[in-house]
Amino acid sequence: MALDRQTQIDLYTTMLTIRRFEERVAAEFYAGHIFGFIHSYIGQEAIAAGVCGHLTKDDRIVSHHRGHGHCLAKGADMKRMMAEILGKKTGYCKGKGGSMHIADFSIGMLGADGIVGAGLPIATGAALAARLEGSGNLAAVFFGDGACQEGEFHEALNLAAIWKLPLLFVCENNHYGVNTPASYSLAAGEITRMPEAYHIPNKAIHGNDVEAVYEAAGEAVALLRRGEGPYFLECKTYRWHKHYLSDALDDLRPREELESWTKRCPVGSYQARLLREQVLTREECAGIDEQILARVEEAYRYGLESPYPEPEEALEDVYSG
Amino acid sequence: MALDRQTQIDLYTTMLTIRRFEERVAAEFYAGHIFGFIHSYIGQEAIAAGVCGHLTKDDRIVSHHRGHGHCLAKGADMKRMMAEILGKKTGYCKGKGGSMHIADFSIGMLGADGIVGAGLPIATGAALAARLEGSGNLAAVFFGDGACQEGEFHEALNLAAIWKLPLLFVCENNHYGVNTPASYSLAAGEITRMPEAYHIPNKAIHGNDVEAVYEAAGEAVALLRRGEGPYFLECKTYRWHKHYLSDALDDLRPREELESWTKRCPVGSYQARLLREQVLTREECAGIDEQILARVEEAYRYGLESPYPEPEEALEDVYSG
Amino acid sequence: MREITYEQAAMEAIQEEFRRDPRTVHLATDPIAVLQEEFGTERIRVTPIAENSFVGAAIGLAGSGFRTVVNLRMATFGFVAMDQFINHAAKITYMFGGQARFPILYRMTVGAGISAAAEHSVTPYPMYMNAPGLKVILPATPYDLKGLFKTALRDDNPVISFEHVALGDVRGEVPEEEYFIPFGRARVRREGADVTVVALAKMVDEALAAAEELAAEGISLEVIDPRTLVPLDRAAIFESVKKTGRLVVVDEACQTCGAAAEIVALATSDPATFAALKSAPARVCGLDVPIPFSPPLERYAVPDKAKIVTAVRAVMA
Amino acid sequence: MREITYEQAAMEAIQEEFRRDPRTVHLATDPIAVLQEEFGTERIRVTPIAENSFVGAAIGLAGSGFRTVVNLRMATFGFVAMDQFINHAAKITYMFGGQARFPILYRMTVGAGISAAAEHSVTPYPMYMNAPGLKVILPATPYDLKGLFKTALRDDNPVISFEHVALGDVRGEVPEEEYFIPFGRARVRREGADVTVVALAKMVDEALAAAEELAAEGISLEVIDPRTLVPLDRAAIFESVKKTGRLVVVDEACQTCGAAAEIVALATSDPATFAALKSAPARVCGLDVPIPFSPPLERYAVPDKAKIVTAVRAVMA
Ligand SMILES: Cc1ncc(C[n+]2csc(CCOP(=O)(O)OP(=O)(O)O)c2C)c(N)n1
Ligand SMILES: Cc1ncc(C[n+]2csc(CCOP(=O)(O)OP(=O)(O)O)c2C)c(N)n1
Ligand SMILES: [Mg+2]
Ligand SMILES: [Mg+2]
Repeated sequence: MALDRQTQIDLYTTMLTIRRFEERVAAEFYAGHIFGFIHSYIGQEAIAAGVCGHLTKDDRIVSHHRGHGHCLAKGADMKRMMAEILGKKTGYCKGKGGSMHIADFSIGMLGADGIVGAGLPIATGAALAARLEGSGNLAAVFFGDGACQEGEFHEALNLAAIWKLPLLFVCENNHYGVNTPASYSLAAGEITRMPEAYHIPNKAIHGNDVEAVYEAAGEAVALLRRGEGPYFLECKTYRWHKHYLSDALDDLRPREELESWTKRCPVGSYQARLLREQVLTREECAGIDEQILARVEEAYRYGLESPYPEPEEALEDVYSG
Repeated sequence: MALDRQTQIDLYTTMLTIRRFEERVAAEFYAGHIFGFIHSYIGQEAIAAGVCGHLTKDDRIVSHHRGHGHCLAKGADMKRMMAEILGKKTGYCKGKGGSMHIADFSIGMLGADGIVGAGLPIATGAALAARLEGSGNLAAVFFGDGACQEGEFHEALNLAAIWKLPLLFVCENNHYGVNTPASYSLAAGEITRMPEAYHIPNKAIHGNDVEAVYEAAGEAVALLRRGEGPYFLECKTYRWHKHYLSDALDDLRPREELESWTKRCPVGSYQARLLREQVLTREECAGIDEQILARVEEAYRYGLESPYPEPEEALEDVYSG
Repeated sequence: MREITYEQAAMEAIQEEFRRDPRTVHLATDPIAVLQEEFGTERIRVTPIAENSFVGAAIGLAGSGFRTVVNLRMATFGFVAMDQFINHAAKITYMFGGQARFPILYRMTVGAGISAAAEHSVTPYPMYMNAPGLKVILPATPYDLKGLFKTALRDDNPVISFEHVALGDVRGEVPEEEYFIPFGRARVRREGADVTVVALAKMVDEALAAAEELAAEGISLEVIDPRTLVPLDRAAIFESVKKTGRLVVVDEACQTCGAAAEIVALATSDPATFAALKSAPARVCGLDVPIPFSPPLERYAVPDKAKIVTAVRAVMA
Repeated sequence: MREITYEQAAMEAIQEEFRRDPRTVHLATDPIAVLQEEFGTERIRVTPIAENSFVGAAIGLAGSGFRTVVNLRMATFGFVAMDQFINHAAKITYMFGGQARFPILYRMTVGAGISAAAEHSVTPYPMYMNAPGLKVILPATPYDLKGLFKTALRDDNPVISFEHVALGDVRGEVPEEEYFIPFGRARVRREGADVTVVALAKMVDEALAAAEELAAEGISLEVIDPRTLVPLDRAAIFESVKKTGRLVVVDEACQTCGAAAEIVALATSDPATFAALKSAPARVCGLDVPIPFSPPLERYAVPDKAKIVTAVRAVMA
């Protein structure tokens, strides 16, 4: 399937947006301006970009602790994200959530979540809602290889399968949960053996190739919109940073492994391809980058200049209404 | 594999013991002498008998809410079981546990458990203990098709597989969780697709054929004793009573389905075979039955005549030591 | 007035609200015929035995604009889904800064008395009370149940209804006309002058029986049923204690860190209420033991009229 | 005396007891190098991210004669394993009539202050205190941690150690010689005459700081750290309150149905202690909100020296 030029540019732009955003967050973190637990999405950008490229605002997604990429790809406002990460009143969650809990329900981003595996049951509910709405909407849930070890993962697969829910499972297999390799923790070996057990159609792809992700997700989304039940996409990838940004945490993964994956950079390799195939010129690339960097700068400034919430606001929003 | 006569008689005797015990419990329940939640094992006797036939006192088992059969097959004292079911001080748990929580740690019966799926993680610990003891012991865990819907089931499969634990998974697939058919609740259809996903060797057998169970369990146990990791045995069966004994609860299962299974009675069909193959005569059968009935009668009397615990004993045993 | 059972009152409230709002879903591991017939199997769904999945699904439905009733049956099964309850249902409104509403009604039975032993006889609302973000209701009569359910089914938060297992078949007067009972409004079940008895769930009846017995001795109990634990009607309790000068709290849940501890701590740390106390307040609670199976043990483990009477006499001494 | 960190104290206790008893196993989702090197990967095992499985495995190990230390890291992950904690670990000794022993030490971190937001900043020991059958310890110093761990590692019951996340790197004096701190024995951290302040975990330091500040005003605080919550040293608290006549309980956990509620309810319902009270007791607790991310909000949500000072002034007024 050959993609049209605009789609290619969009995919590239989304990935680069995530990259630049995450680079800035990491830089500010290590400069001591950002705090808390930041799980960088760098290295995995093709997945959010390729999957969300097919979703409308009426489709809903559920994300995990490494959620910035999904937010951006789903169309969240970078300014409000940055403000949230900085704990400001203007953030998506009024500073109550921080990096691990960014959400924008108005665009169908039902939130990042810090409990491994816990987003999966929630996503079955979003998919059931889509089914009951009956307008061909769907839900997608992003989760790691680590989440596949939790019981909730299995319960969600089973529920989605027996109810034939329009739920796209997107496993971001970056091969580790913190420092523990999935090859140790997951008896199945191939993660797709799990959906297979439940008769859920599935595919494992190279998750750093954004067009491969886009194509596979496109086929899956078409099935889902026709009401044919869930689909499971395993995207093999790698995270570049430590589990979370930290001066203290050790990274026990083999250096060479990391290097072999950084060579397969989702953003860099796609840029090379778009240049090679003359979809974009060097100048156009630079222009896109400049625009993105300006947006990131603007977002960071916005966050920085926004006020902190008043302490007493801690008492608000425990309940609705 | 032809079984020797003594083994055949033992298997038959164990099954009939369970049957007569459960019949008496049901009779006393409906006569108003036994109360609480009694999950009858009638119809499933071949599974406990066939599996436990291979276990020694140093092997450990974990059972579920429908646990009387496992207790008896593992060699528990019928008198103390009956006393427990009657809530008496002489019962296995001093009246604190009742039917759903009979245990005899001295013979490696680590307890029945009323939370669907929860015995599975506990059994992984018993299997790890066996492995660390290093003497070829093993653990076996009994659970229903309903338990396969719980996340804990999956976590236990995964853990047993990655740690190569000597754990025999015995799924008693009686096709229903209360009134909900497993065909509705389990997307996998064939339960063995689950262990298969984890590369756990497995087999599905007719669970009402005690020799089939005994043979399959024997092969599994041999593997386990050699330290080759877990094994999964699915035994297809059917329960004859309602989910639990009750005047109120409805049984929504199709009548004809129940009848087709009562025709395949594990005890009756094996008796017929032993008679046909002249392993036992009618008189010998009657003699075995008489002995069992006398033991059941003695056990029930023992239970009945035993004292209730003193109310203040409620305060004991919250902690050890 | 007509009488219906506690469980029928629940069904009526659910039916009325499901008729009103088509974006409502019911989840349980068993089919509920009366609901399935009226609303169909798309909305009245049978779940697998996988509590985390359907407790969590309700959250996803809520975040997508649907209201869900989840019937977990026994509260013991709620522990299997505690991740979704505590890490998610309780926190999701707050941690997302209030940008979405999460209208869910979770139902669970609590309590001892049916020879169900330790696992199946739990009374864990104190644990849920310790998780801000959840509302906790505790209807003691069919009337209260229907009125509280009607309110719960219009509330935009996760509400957990704890229903005593011994109450399901109890009949009581329930008007045909629609009515709502607001959360946080206690009900004085009996007025009295000497001792305030705050009683929860099934203990309301035991307290009323104790009041009857003690009236003969000239001791006058004021029996208060808070009806909802989160929010809790502190004012009603404080007012009553200021009048009587004595407090006994009766609850079947385990004593340590229970609802009774909270009520005693609230009353004693309110300076005016504290000042009015003529004697040390007392708790009559479930013993700090798992519930035993055998009837003599089980009866001993939970409060009853006799224990309330003893406690009242002590605070009067 | 030498100083080591809180976490080092934990490691020392575990190492000593693992040397003594080969039937000991350690489970955690991450490899703990210092233990793996000494005891090997058979006993020091890395688990999948599947809390119910390994919290439950410890129960099966216990029932088979092994002692297990399970490190869950943050207490929020404990909710994922609540079935095994509450339905099983807490009840198993009792419901089987005491026929087996279940020696397990579960470790979890609690508390706010590290900008980890609602899910990862929980302080849920009150919930576990409501489940009889579990012992609950709460070491506030490296010294207490080591001594309590040594006791826990010889105790035959499931013990849950809640360790404040901000204490892990704190250093303190720990003797080289072996010592044990019995459960249920509070430590008076500062003697005083006017107000008894019962403080838990990290709040002990805040209370000591408040005591210092108030001493200048002539208000003398007695600061008590119960160190273990189940069992709880009621006698020490009652004695102190009888001496001072005033009580403030400081705890970071959410207030409703918290440990502070239990302590206030115990003290006020003990007639002699109640009689000694000169003013209404006060609780200084975590607000009943999920912990927010943003530092000004987070700081506001938990108690600190200033809030303790205010509360003390109020009970003195
Ligand atoms: C239930 C639970 N257990 C443990 C943790 C701690 N934890 C946070 S992220 C993580 C690793 C998750 O791995 P994976 O799902 O593969 O996601 P990745 O970080 O690799 O993107 C762990 C163990 C948690 N957040 N939740
Ligand atoms: C976690 C949990 N959820 C629900 C229940 C209620 N319940 C008890 S037994 C049962 C059905 C179990 O089915 P299965 O595992 O197939 O065993 P069977 O009763 O068929 O032998 C259910 C739903 C429970 N005990 N535990
Ligand atoms: Mg991973
Ligand atoms: Mg079944």
